Amino acid sequence: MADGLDEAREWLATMLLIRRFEERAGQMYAKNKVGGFLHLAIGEEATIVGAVRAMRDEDYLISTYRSHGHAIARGTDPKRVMAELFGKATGVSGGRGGSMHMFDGERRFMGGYGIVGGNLPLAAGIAFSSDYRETEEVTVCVFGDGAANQGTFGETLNLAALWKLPVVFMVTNNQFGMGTSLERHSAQTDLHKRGEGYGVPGLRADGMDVGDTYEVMSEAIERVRADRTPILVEAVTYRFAGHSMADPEEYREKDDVKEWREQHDPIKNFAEKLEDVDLEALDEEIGARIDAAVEFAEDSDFPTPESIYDHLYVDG
Amino acid sequence: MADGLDEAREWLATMLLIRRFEERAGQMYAKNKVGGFLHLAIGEEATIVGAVRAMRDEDYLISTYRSHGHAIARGTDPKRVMAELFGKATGVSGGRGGSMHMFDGERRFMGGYGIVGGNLPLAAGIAFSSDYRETEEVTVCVFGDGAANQGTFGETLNLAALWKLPVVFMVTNNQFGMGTSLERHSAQTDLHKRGEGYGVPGLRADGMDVGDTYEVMSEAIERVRADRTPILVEAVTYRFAGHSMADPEEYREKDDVKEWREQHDPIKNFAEKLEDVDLEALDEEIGARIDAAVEFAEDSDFPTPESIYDHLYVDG
Amino acid sequence: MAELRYREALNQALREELERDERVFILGEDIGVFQGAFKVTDGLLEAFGDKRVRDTPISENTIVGLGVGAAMTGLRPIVELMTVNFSLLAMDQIVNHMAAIPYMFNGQARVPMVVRMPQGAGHQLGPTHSHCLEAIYLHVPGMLLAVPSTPADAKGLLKAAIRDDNPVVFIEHESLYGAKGEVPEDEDHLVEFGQAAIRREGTDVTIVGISRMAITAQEAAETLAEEHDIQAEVIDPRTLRPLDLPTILESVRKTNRCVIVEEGWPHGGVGANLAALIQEQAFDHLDAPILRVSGLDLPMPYSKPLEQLAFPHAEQVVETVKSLF
Amino acid sequence: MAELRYREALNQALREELERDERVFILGEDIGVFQGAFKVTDGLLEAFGDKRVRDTPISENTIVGLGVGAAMTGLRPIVELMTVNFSLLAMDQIVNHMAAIPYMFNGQARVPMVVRMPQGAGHQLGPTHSHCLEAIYLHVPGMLLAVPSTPADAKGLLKAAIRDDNPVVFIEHESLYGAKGEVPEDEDHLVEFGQAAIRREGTDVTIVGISRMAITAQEAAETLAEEHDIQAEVIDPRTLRPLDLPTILESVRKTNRCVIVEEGWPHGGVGANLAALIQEQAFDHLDAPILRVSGLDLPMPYSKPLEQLAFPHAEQVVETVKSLF
Ligand SMILES: Cc1ncc(C[n+]2csc(CCOP(=O)(O)OP(=O)(O)O)c2C)c(N)n1
Ligand SMILES: Cc1ncc(C[n+]2csc(CCOP(=O)(O)OP(=O)(O)O)c2C)c(N)n1
Ligand SMILES: [Mg+2]
Ligand SMILES: [Mg+2]
Repeated sequence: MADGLDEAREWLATMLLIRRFEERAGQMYAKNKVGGFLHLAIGEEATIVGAVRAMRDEDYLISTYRSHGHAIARGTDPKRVMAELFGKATGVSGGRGGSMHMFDGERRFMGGYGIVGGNLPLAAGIAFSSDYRETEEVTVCVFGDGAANQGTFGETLNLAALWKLPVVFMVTNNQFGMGTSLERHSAQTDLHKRGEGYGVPGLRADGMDVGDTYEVMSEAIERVRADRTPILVEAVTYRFAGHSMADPEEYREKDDVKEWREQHDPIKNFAEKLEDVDLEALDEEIGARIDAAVEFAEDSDFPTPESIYDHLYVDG
Repeated sequence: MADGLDEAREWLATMLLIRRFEERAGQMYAKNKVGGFLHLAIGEEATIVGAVRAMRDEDYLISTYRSHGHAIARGTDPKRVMAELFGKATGVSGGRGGSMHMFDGERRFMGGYGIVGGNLPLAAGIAFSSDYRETEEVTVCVFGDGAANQGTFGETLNLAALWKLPVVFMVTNNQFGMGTSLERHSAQTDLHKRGEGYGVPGLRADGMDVGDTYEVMSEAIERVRADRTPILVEAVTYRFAGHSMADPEEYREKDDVKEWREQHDPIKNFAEKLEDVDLEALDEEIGARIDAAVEFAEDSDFPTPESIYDHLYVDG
Repeated sequence: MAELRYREALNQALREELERDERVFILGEDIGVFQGAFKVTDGLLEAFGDKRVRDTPISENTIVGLGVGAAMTGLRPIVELMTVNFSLLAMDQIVNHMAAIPYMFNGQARVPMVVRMPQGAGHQLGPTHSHCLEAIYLHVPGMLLAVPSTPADAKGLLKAAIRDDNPVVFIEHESLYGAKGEVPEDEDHLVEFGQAAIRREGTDVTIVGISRMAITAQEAAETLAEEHDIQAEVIDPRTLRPLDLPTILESVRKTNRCVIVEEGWPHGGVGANLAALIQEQAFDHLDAPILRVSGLDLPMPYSKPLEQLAFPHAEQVVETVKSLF
Repeated sequence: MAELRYREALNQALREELERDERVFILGEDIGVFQGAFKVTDGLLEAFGDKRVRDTPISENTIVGLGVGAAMTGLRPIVELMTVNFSLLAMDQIVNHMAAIPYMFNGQARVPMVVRMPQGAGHQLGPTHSHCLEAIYLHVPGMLLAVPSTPADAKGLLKAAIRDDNPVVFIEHESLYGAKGEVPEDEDHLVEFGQAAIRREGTDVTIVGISRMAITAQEAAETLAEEHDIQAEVIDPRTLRPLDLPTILESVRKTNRCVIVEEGWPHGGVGANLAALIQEQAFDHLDAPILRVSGLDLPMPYSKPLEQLAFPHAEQVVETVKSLF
């Protein structure tokens, strides 16, 4: 659990910030301000904040196409995340990446990736580099339940265990890969057990509970930091919205979603546990930040046509 | 174990046939009659014969680039295997495939494949087809310890377990992937446990004992036939020769190889267990067959230049 | 004739072939319960059940390989990959297995299967989801390659692909899924592989358009005729393997000028290949160099104004053609 | 100058760069204890230890991706893939990650790494082990591409590749590993990317040879001079990205004829790309079509006589050049 009330309040505030950011991003998508695919993490905020708060500044985070929240939790200004969604030059990836490809090197957020399972090998490489450079850094690699079926999962877990790489593999098990439910895509549905065959021990966290996620991730990260050998953490959660904005959600019962939203909302439930939280005031403050983010995104310029080849190659 | 002495003698004869075939193939390679890479299965004969004899005629076998023995055990005339090594039109693959790409569709030997790990998805497809066509066929998919580190391993095992495909995954654990020993390439060295995380139970066989391999494979194949759900069998063995003919074998101790050859030879040891086996007479008979195979290969024609595009496409 | 969308035409082709031949089945990510990421397989699970229409885990290489194994033993799989970008994960099964097996085993095994996938930019999907990779598939012998640009071709080519005994890579275009067109209702409406379509006749220049760019080429041709008095002949090769080079050459021998329009990257693209072939075989008929209009030589940027710059539009085709006169 | 084999020159480059820069490390299958499938990394494990020279499991996609992650955080990995054929398994990490990351993250991350691998036919390795795939890599923006044909270039280009801040695909040729040549001993001997080498001067025809085919082109040129009184200029581009097109164009403007020789498949090959570029930019200087000599359009057969037919030899180049006169 959080050390103190202030810390807990910060978690709550960050979860709410992510929630409101995602909601607004969805609205901006509906208004055609945002293009492409937009994958929201509504419902999954506890997995994000619980994990990121268990990390040190010098640790590395790497995620998927569903990573606005990861950037924000890591400290990236929501303005720059929103500007990226708008495709503006002031966006975290200069408008080149969009929603699926956020990056903030300064905060060691090593990116969101559009290829399912593509970030696992990269995470192993980052962890390898931490060891090579003889640092204490740990890498946290976030991916989905569906991604656990990609070949990179087995390849990377074996390699990380063999080479004793300091990486925590965190599977955000939201119980669906797009429209395919966990039991329709995985024979073994206890995903934290999937690493055992490769020599990677597993832990399970309640991904709807930021405190539990924090604790399990802290344990994992600190064990990895000490032992320099990987752990697989499964955070069980639920995505309240569609897979992306283009999802009619015919593959699951409306009632299930309703129940999860009502009974298991990670923000509402956590707020109820805390005393002395003025959720309304907090929400207002956050609303103002989001407004500012939208305004910033709106006011920023698109990249110029002349800049189109910038950064493709390093010259000289 | 074998039902009777005749059966046991047939196993012995087939193992010896494979051994002598491989030895002669090596000689032919040294004489430049055979090109490319030549991977011999000397030492691994019990894994081949034990597995193949546990199969029914209608079952499918699929293997790797180390598969002369698989073809021979399945009933392919050694003449046609040797002719393939010579690159002749009479070879099992018409000279197009060579040592690494044998195929005998009539005997449901669905091929040797040069890409490590490449045959696992194919095996799943063949098994899928058996179910689709509502047959009782089982597919046996043979691959190496090194191949268990390819992405296709995890992908295919998950899929096979999820779809309950009738396939036995048989990892011929000869303890090396080229020059990399098992413990240097796999964090989990008990390879039969690797499938558990994917919902595929594992069995282990002594791959130096044709009887034990036969029993374990029979159990696996018949369970799979009945339950229509995959099993992973690890057959622990040792390759007596180099990885291929081009291998100076500096990665392992000469003494280890010597000990394995002397103590664990699957043919010598099995012959000793049988009574009334005239190994010399058998060897002579086999020698004559191999001579005939070489003669056949030697006398056969190369494919004609005009045939070079044959079979690339089906026309009409 | 019925007016259908490209997506519907594909759906109809799948439906009819599933109906016609028991050996045909479809597998892919989210093609069943979810009805397909682009809804091409809409309704098929309900109609044919999960024996014939299979949702798979996210394992591109293995689902293609599974198709290959099934095809080798007598079935006729259709594998859907969600986009061509993800097919890079399946490249080993496509090139080293699907395309090679018939040849390397001397015809003992056949691989009658289709790998379907959409490609293309225009929806701001950014640098991992927007590419056109037909040039990579064109490079590989042992399989056929289709790039339909109209609903009628989508249907007729897909049906022909499913009935073909060779492996076929079938590349659709995301931006065309909603496009409408007349489609023959005949259940045996097939479009033969290796037959280019002349979309517009003309005498002044030949424009060859690949995949969606066949449409862009037509637009450009209209503008050229209306505004610049240039009569362009527009050719859509429809399949790149086999390629109907004779039709293209005949046109170039008449027009003496040629522009090729493709959405993919310029280096080693389809356009380069066509330019090489045309200048080899119609050298004396060329009054000007063969020019290419292609996507820009970079990963596709997300930002809308940049993305719009990064793939060809009719204007650029018009400008390029004009530069030849 | 020292006389070294191509393999030894590469080994020296690796050794010197490992020595020079602590951030450089090598990873790959059997590169350490086994000393490399083709012995290019011979002795490096002993000299540098297993921190710097790492044997990996057989997991092509992941070892390339591991290199990418390490490069993004400041290291300079060299990944060896055993042959280019197996790189098809790593295509996703190469194209969607290695090449795309610098651009898609707007330059915040750099990927200074080298993927080395040999290609080529001639040793009867059959249909899964013999191909030349430089055309596929040429197609992809965001990375550089080298195809050295001599020991000196092998060394100088590899050193330059390791020092470059861009990702580099470095394609060696299996049949050249034993070839000998003079190699500068200077530890800073670099061959700049984007500088073609004129291997032989001539006035009658330009022959461009890719990878090993640069050697074949030279052989052909000698025969043409001796037996047919044709003086060929032979150009080895050495790197395909960046491509030294100006040197090629200058030559073609002088000779007015051009033949491109490559070992890979003909459709969408490097030769097609060069032909397209040359006719675009030197159209008026061409007296004849640009011709290509390439590998045959099929998976490589194992059988020796077929294999020998399936990739180009000097004779075919001679015949092709003669057909231009
Ligand atoms: C290689 C690849 N295949 C398919 C896709 C399309 N796709 C995007 S997200 C997704 C589902 C992933 O599910 P999961 O890993 O559980 O993550 P979630 O979306 O639930 O966060 C799919 C199939 C892709 N982006 N990359
Ligand atoms: C994808 C791929 N990578 C690398 C190779 C080169 N190679 C051939 S065999 C081999 C070792 C395989 O070891 P294992 O699976 O244990 O089989 P074994 O050779 O021991 O029978 C390697 C690395 C290959 N053929 N294919
Ligand atoms: Mg999920
Ligand atoms: Mg082995």
